[in-house]
Amino acid sequence: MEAEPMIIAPHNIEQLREEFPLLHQKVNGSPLIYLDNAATTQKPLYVIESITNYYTGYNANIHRGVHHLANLATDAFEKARNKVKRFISASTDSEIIFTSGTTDAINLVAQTFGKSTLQKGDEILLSVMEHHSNIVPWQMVAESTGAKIRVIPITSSGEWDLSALDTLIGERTRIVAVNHVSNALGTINPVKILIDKAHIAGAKVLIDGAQAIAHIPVHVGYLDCDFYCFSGHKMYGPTGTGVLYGKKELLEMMPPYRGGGEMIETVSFENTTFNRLPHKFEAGTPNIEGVIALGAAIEFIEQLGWEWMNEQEELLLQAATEMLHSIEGVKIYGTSKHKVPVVSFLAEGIHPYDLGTLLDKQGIAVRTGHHCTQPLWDWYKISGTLRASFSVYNNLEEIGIFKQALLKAISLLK
Amino acid sequence: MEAEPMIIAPHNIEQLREEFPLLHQKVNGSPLIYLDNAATTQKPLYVIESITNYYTGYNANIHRGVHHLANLATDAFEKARNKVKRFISASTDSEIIFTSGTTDAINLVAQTFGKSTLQKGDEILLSVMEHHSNIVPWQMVAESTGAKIRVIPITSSGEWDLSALDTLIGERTRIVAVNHVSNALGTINPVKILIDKAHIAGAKVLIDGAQAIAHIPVHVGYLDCDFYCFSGHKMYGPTGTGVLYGKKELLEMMPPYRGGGEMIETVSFENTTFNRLPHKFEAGTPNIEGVIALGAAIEFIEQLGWEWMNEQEELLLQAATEMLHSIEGVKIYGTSKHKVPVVSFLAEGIHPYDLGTLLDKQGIAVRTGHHCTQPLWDWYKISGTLRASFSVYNNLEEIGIFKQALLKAISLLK
Amino acid sequence: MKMGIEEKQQEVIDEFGVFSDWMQKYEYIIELGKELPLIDEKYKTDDHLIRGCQSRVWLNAAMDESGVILFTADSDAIITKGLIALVIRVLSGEKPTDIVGADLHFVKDIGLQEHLSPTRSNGLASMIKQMKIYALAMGRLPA
Amino acid sequence: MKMGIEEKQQEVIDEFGVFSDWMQKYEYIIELGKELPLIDEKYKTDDHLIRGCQSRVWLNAAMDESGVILFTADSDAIITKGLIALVIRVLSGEKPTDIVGADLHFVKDIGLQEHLSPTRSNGLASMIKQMKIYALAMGRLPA
Ligand SMILES: Cc1ncc(COP(=O)(O)O)c(C=O)c1O
Ligand SMILES: Cc1ncc(COP(=O)(O)O)c(C=O)c1O
Repeated sequence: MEAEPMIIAPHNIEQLREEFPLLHQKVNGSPLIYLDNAATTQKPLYVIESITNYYTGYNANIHRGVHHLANLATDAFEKARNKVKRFISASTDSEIIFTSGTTDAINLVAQTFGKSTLQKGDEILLSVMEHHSNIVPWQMVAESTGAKIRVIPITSSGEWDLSALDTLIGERTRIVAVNHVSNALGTINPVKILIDKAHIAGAKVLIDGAQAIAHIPVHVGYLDCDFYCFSGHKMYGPTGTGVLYGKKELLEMMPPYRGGGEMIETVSFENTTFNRLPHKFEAGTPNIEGVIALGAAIEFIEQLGWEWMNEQEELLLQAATEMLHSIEGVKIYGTSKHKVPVVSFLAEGIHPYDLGTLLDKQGIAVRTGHHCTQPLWDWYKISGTLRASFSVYNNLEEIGIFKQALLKAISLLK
Repeated sequence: MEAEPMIIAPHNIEQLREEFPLLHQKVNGSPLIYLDNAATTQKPLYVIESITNYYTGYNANIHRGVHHLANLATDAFEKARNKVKRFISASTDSEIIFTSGTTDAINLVAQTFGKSTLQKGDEILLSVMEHHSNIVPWQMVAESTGAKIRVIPITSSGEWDLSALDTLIGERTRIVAVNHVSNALGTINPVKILIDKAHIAGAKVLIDGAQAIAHIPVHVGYLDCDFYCFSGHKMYGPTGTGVLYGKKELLEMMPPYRGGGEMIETVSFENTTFNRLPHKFEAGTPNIEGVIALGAAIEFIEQLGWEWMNEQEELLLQAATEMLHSIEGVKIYGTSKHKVPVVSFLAEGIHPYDLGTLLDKQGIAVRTGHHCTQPLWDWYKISGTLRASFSVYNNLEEIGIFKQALLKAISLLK
Repeated sequence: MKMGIEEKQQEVIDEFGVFSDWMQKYEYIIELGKELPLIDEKYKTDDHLIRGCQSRVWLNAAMDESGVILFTADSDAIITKGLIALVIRVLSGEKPTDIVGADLHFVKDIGLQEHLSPTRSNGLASMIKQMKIYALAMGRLPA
Repeated sequence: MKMGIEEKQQEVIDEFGVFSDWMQKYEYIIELGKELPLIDEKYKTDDHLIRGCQSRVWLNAAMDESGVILFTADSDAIITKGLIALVIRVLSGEKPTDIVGADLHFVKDIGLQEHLSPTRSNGLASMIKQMKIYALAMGRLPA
């Protein structure tokens, strides 16, 4: 098996689609066209089978078990941690904390690092285009510590207004928390510049990588970010999984988050001592199945390879963008040169909900609404958009059908 | 399908075992005998297939989606909530909060209800036999609020010493947090008596039901507990899932726990408002797959029925107890009349690790060590035990083989 | 003679009976959405907004001298508005007790049950719930 | 002549070669566990305890005049103790640099690799790691 790797991710769209059983169905009488990948991706057989294999072969609770199944499960779980480490180029496995998702990971940092270091008047810097999951945790910790939130503005093309940085980052800036890629606009943000500036000012930086992790190579060592968070379900992996990467020296000094089994060294009613990293932050039985399947998802992505994926996704993005431009009255939100294959748009005079409903009637799944970025839409003075988001298994034919469906829906609604 | 229900849980052990593919394997050359069910149960095909069906049929991110798959997934997710509600007889779906496990659920209550109500000098009442997951979260909130922890002692048979209650529950008692069933001893605790006493004193009660939920019918309405917590993976369901039941009026007044998508109503940098129950406590994308599979596990248990399950489990408990009593030098810890099928024991002069290792060599999976209840073993003045824990798919033949294996291991180690 | 809730539902079902595909149905709903008499602007406030919907829905209820409830509503999404128009047509002008007890089977019968899923965030289910709450409250007022 | 690490490993492998099943192997390991010269009681402290094991393992290292490291150890579990005895036999009395560089393939060769899994909590892997850390530290001391 090691010698001749199984082909789990063929470099051919039609063959690749065969690996995703869900895609082959009709919705409301038409073949499904799934363009809601930024909400969650579909799962390849390789990932689904890793779950079945676990439950039919070696399901057991992990760590501290002396029996065979417990050892198999523990080894698989820790191997998955090692795969994550390699995938994002962290320096040690101890820097990889498994969480239930990006939201959980950000809350962990806000409630431990944030709560223990922020003081009244300190500043947390976010951007206008953050997801609610990277806003509300900071609002909560700001409220309890007296810290203030400042916000990086954007330009009309949906990019950070970097000219504002010098007045926004100052000596009171303690934490900068921004997304790597915007889920609402698709913009790939220049996080490296921000990280370096923040570090010069003495602030720590958390990157919300929920939307980056399936689309661009992430190298936490190069980025030099202090924390990096993402979810398994947006990268061909299962729901209920997530990762918090943190620099070891920060994780070491942070107080624990959840208390319970696994994260302790010894417990007595008088005195409890905590376990080493990464276990210190992993209280209770983890999502063993999910973590193992997340490891499988990483293997899947690695086999596809960034080069091939990026090529496909660039084609899709260009085609979708041109297609939308060709329809009168359609406006795209988010027109940065650096984007993942996400297009957010509105058709003049038409409510996104109406358009989304009529697309669904034609088998096309897009997302409508605020996409959990209300402050961004407040800035644009709209209440939301339609968002079509693509994955490697989408193809140009689907974009053609999407166009016809859009035209039909718009003509019905006009 | 509604008319003639599929048989997913036959009332015949051999047929039932066919539903659990993992059981049919050899370990170290001998047929696997899995007696580590208190750590995690194995999963029936019905549960495993519910996961496969989800990922191959209707995987999508839930709530707020206008498209077909999102509606299917949302419906299935919310149906699972309704199944949980029915299963534990809560009064409304809003009282069912999905978490990543028991540990997560207890931390949620400690950090919201606990943190917002405890004051310096207030008391939290636990028992000696609590799992670390029901100790450490309270130690953490005690430390940050100045509350004190008091502890219900036990008798040598492993039961609460109820005579101590009147001096332990007083006007400073705010929270009582105890397990329904001890994972280390198997004792079914008389929680109803404690709940009523606590309520008279004005305290709120959290029941850690991690070990009860797969073995005894739980009726939160009858118990009148304020919170009830359990994990999916200990009840034939998947890892990464758990439930917090809370009385609606308490959940309403509690501050939110994690911030993020889903748990908000509106977000702006100036003012964020929170969503209604149960969503207020479910930030971010939940473990959709896991929750749906937890619903399947509940159907599985309901089809087995408590009567049949309890009969089987009682047989297993009696046989295992007699078997251990018949071996010289073996001592059982936890000898209450009211027990689930769990036996914790030591063989004189033999370290549990040694015995566990030699049992594993013979295909028998038991757990050894402190089982995350160090304070309990401190009380017994030992450092841990071997624990054999049974499920409905275990049979008497396995107990016979277990005996022979034990005798062989003991003779090797003497 | 005035039609009751049941007759009005039947009328809607008959009207939809002539459509052979989703497009015709939606064209009609969209038409209805365009026709819906707008709610008085003064009711388009947060008080009258129905929570948890993707499209915004405002609803107002008033009781006339004869003891029946008159509903007016609006939405910023036209499909939602069309669906609302159907519900209003069926429930508006009825007595509180009839509204509270009504079983709105027509939504399912015309093949739009997907819009009634309580987890669907289009507001139709929430609006019907709100209408029944109004009816319940108004039924208790002295006529 | 004194045997080196490699020869000692080969000796252990040969000894285990005669056993045909796990029972004989474990009988032997248990025998070794019973024989292991105990560690001096004064070293059975938390300082000498190896973390993260199900069984407790105490380890002490001392350098003698000739520049080799002598290990003594104990465990409350007899199988662990027997395994430790094998490792000590192979590594004790060797020079720091040899210990640091040693590849302990014998554990795998005699079919006990399961005890080496870093996630297994029996302490063997942790103990070997700790022995190498001692050797590294002591190798830097003036001889
Ligand atoms: C009594 C008890 N409470 C809490 C827990 C923690 O459950 P989980 O690890 O699923 O969070 C366990 C599981 O070992 C338990 O047995
Ligand atoms: C940019 C961004 N951050 C955070 C999240 C939250 O991720 P999850 O819901 O998996 O916790 C999302 C997902 O919608 C996202 O797109």
